[in-house]
Amino acid sequence: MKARVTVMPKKSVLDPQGVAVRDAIAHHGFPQISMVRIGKVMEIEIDEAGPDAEARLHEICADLLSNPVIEDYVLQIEG
Amino acid sequence: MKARVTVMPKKSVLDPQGVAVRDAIAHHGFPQISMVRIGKVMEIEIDEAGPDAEARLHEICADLLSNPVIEDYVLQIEG
Amino acid sequence: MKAAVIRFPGSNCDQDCHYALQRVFGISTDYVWHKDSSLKGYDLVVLPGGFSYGDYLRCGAIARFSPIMKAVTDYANAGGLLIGICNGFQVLTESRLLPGALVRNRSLHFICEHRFLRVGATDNPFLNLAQPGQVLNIPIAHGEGNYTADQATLEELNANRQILVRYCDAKGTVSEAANPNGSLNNIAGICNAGRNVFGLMPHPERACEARLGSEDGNVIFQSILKYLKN
Amino acid sequence: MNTTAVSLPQDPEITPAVIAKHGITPDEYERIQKILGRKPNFTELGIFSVMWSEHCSYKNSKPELRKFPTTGPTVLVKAGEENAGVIDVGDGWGIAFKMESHNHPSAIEPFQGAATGVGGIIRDIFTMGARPVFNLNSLRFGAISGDGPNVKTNRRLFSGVVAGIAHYGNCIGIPTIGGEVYFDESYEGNPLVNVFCLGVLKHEEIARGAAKGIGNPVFYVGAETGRDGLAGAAFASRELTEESKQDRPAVQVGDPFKEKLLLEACLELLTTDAVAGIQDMGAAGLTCSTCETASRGGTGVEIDLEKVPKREVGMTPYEIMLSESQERMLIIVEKGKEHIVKEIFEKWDLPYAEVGVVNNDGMMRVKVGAVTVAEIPARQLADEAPIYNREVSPKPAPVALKNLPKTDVGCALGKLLADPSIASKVWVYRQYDHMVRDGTMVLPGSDAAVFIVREANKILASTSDCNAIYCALDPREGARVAVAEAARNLACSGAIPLAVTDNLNFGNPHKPENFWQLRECVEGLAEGCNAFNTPVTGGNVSLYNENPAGAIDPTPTVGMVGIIEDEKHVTTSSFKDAGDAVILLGELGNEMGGSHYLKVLFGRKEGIPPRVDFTKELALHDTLRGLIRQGVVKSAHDCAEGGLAVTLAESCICGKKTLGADIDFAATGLQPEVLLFNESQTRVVVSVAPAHADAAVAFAREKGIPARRIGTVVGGAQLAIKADGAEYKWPVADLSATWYGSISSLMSEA
Ligand SMILES: Nc1ncnc2c1ncn2[C@@H]1O[C@H](COP(=O)(O)OP(=O)(O)O)[C@@H](O)[C@H]1O
Ligand SMILES: [Mg+2]
Repeated sequence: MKARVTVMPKKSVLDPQGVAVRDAIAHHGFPQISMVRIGKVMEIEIDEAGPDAEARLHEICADLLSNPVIEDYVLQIEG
Repeated sequence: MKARVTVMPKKSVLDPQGVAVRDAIAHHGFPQISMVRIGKVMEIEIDEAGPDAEARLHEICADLLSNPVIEDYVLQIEG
Repeated sequence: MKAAVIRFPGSNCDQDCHYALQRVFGISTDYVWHKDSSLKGYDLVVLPGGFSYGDYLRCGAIARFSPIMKAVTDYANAGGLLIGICNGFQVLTESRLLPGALVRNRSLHFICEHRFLRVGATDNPFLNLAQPGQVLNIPIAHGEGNYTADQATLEELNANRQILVRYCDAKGTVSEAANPNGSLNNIAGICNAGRNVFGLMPHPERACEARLGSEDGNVIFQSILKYLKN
Repeated sequence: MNTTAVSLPQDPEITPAVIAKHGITPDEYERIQKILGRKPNFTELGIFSVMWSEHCSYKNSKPELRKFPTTGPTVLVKAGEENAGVIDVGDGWGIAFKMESHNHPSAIEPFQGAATGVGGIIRDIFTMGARPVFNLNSLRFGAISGDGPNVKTNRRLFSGVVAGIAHYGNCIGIPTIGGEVYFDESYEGNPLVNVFCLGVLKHEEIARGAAKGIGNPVFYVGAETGRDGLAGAAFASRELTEESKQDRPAVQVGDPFKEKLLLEACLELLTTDAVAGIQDMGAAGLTCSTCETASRGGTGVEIDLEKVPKREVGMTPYEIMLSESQERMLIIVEKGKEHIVKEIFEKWDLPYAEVGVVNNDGMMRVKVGAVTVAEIPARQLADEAPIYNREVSPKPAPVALKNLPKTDVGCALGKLLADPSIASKVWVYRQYDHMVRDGTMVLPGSDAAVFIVREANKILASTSDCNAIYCALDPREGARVAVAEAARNLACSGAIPLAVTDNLNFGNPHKPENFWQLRECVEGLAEGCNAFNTPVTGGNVSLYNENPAGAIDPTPTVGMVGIIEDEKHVTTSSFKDAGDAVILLGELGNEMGGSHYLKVLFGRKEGIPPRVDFTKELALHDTLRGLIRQGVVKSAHDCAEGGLAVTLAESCICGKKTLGADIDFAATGLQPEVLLFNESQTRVVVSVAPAHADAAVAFAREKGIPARRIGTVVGGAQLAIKADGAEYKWPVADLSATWYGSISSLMSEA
């Protein structure tokens, strides 16, 4: 089984990295870019997934892979 | 216009963060996870994109948002 | 003889480099702002350590697009002496003035401590006063100093004697145990094929006075001085 | 023309429930109405609630803080006058330093909580016009060893806090050169994160946080305002409960890169004549900075929220005024010099905006375009919060130990060295850039950090100390010991103490026992500061540190700064050469109450903690400094947690190379556990070349300090201690592996 977890900073939370990159792109001659937000993406490969794999992945996403205080995650199972 | 750029470490490049996360998940009681690779995802919003926006985004992806020595990127335009 | 220390927003070892060059080695030194575009009249250019542009995205990635970097590239291509320390090394690899890349330390932690370095090639402007195999005690302070390159690049670096310093133990043995960050072949610093551009993660400017624990960084600056005088 | 602030259509109605939710008591609400001569609107209620929170007003602690000595010939700016005090260090140079807590934010989000704590204290320092030169940090967590239910959480908090401090300090380029870390059950769920920053400046460079000059424009500079940390000051002034986690503010995310730019831009601006007043936006953000500058200037300040740079759309005046977004400053600019501000902030690519004006009516007036949304007399808001004299009720005095549990002395030393509170903190400070700015003469790991400030050519030593076990058992004596230990650490490094900053971490002050602890500790600190002639230049009060099991152990952290007159006096705690004589200055001691021996080996926090006699303590420090000036002291290490055995072991292993020692106490008449592990104060272990040993002992005795040669640094592979016919031996390599490796191996466990 393969899974992909995307973790993004919550909308209400400052994303200094995104702001710095937006400014850099603007200096790069592309000032139309109004917003950049930067998150993490994790590609996970699982041997012998087992029936409850998805539920357990959600648990790991919430406990380990994202920080629910400042981030939201999306889990996609890719077969 | 909205775009999403995903930047992943090249398969040939060591991903220390991915290794650490895999080990942490294993300790968390999920040893079946054989591999984790960690990359970045960037959500970009563009005002008044213009006809050559996509081509210019590719340029920025290759020049700035990823380092071709160690990373590959995927650009998705999301309307 | 004149040196320039480039100041990017977020540089934080600029003053330390300036101090070492000007006060310890008596080299007249200017700060050059990242928005400037000329490096005329300099015999040595230093890209200092720090967190240029917050090290956001990748260390050195955004700094590479500062206006001054065009002049830095021209200067280097014309054979000018250029040294990048820590963040400066990262800027050099991002700019492709040096091959390879610097990624997260194997431990994922920032590491600040004194380290031993084994001198490799000395037939270059940066280590001409050192002995091959000499052991230097110079501190490191970085979170992303794990040097990586593909096999072909590594072979080229070796063949051209471009690996100038490697992490080692106190006796000079280059071993896995002496590798602080996971660097390929314990690489701590390399130069370009033209031997005029040197990038290294350790901070020689922090090892110029005995009262701060080590003077082993001096050999680098004195080598540069000797080279420039000839 | 007293206009009245309007209520906005979206404002909630002000009901008793809304008032209570803002932490305002009915009496306080009365007082607000009296000040305004009318009912407050919602924005004004919010403004009062943050300004009158404990965090901003010290309404519970102010009467206590007045007990500190705050004056002295070296004091250039007194505690409380400005954002930080300033002390003269000679040749026209001064130092500004202060400690600040970020306990509650770190409990919620350890990385960002600690990071923004560092950002906040750095702003306090450069607001004074000082260039920040180094940081310290004082940390407390629940247990990270053993099999308690919260060990994993505690490790996560610990590693997150350390990473957050590293992230901010490393990026901004200010070395973190020292601190302390303790682990104790009482901090479970409520870690303490106290951060310290010191900066240097010329006397004439001292900047003031006053809104001076009627008609001067008011500038906002730095990061844009978002909804982060709304009402964080009020949040910090409550207990953390499950419920409070629900309505916690959006977490503030620090941007050290922006702060680095802000720091450089502000210091550059302060070298011009454009600044009439400057104040950082810390707790209570725009609210606090406007009313405090107006109050200090005896003026009024009017701002227009439409002009404030914002990160989010649709922010209400309430949200803008209460936001605690980081990396922002308020600057009162000399009229006609606006262009200088613009030039400098454009150079540094930082947002800036002219948002208001200084006027003469004493009002803090907040407008949105033409509409006034808040109008409050600035002085009353900033300086006339109600002051409470809380009820106190003493805890029972500590009871003397009846019998001392015995153990295998050989193993006990290993267990003590492995205890995370005693073990080397290299796992922590290795993550901090402690060498940037090229001035760290004594790296972390010795008794005090030593830094040479090149600008001023001054060598400073600095330490932070507090043994909270002692404070829990006897708060007054514990606080006295904290000051004595700090001064002793400085003396061991060759320094003369100059001044103190403190961070008072306690539980809910409404509980009389907690308030009694606060009072006792303050009085104890004051006694100590008087004894060592170290005025308190400022600090921070953090109350409401509780978890469901009760309040934390009282933790009055002391940050002390000293000066070293000559480079040659810089001294470290590690043995240097085989053959050197080991000398104990001070008594053998016998006080086991509150010791780590009891806590680490038997899980007992009890007994009467060690007493300190300041006259003797001061005499010891003077003697030690005398010996250091004579040039005979090769190492000096103070005796603290774990007693003589730990002190001796650390001296063997904490240097560049490890060195064994042969120690012989001869006949002491003490039980071996007592001899080796008692924590009596006023003791230092020094090493000197053998030729100097007799003279050093004689010199100390002449000064009335008990002194004896207790052994020799022999090099070799073992530490051997003989006493009363028994002999104990430890391989130095084992001691070293245990001490250096303990925290790192705990932290790499799953
Ligand atoms: N959080 C920390 N950050 C940096 N250095 C630390 C920290 N904690 C402890 N240290 C350093 O470790 C050494 C020992 O600390 P500690 O045992 O508290 O010293 P002491 O008991 O002598 O005050 C000191 O040099 C101290 O500065
Ligand atoms: Mg100690």
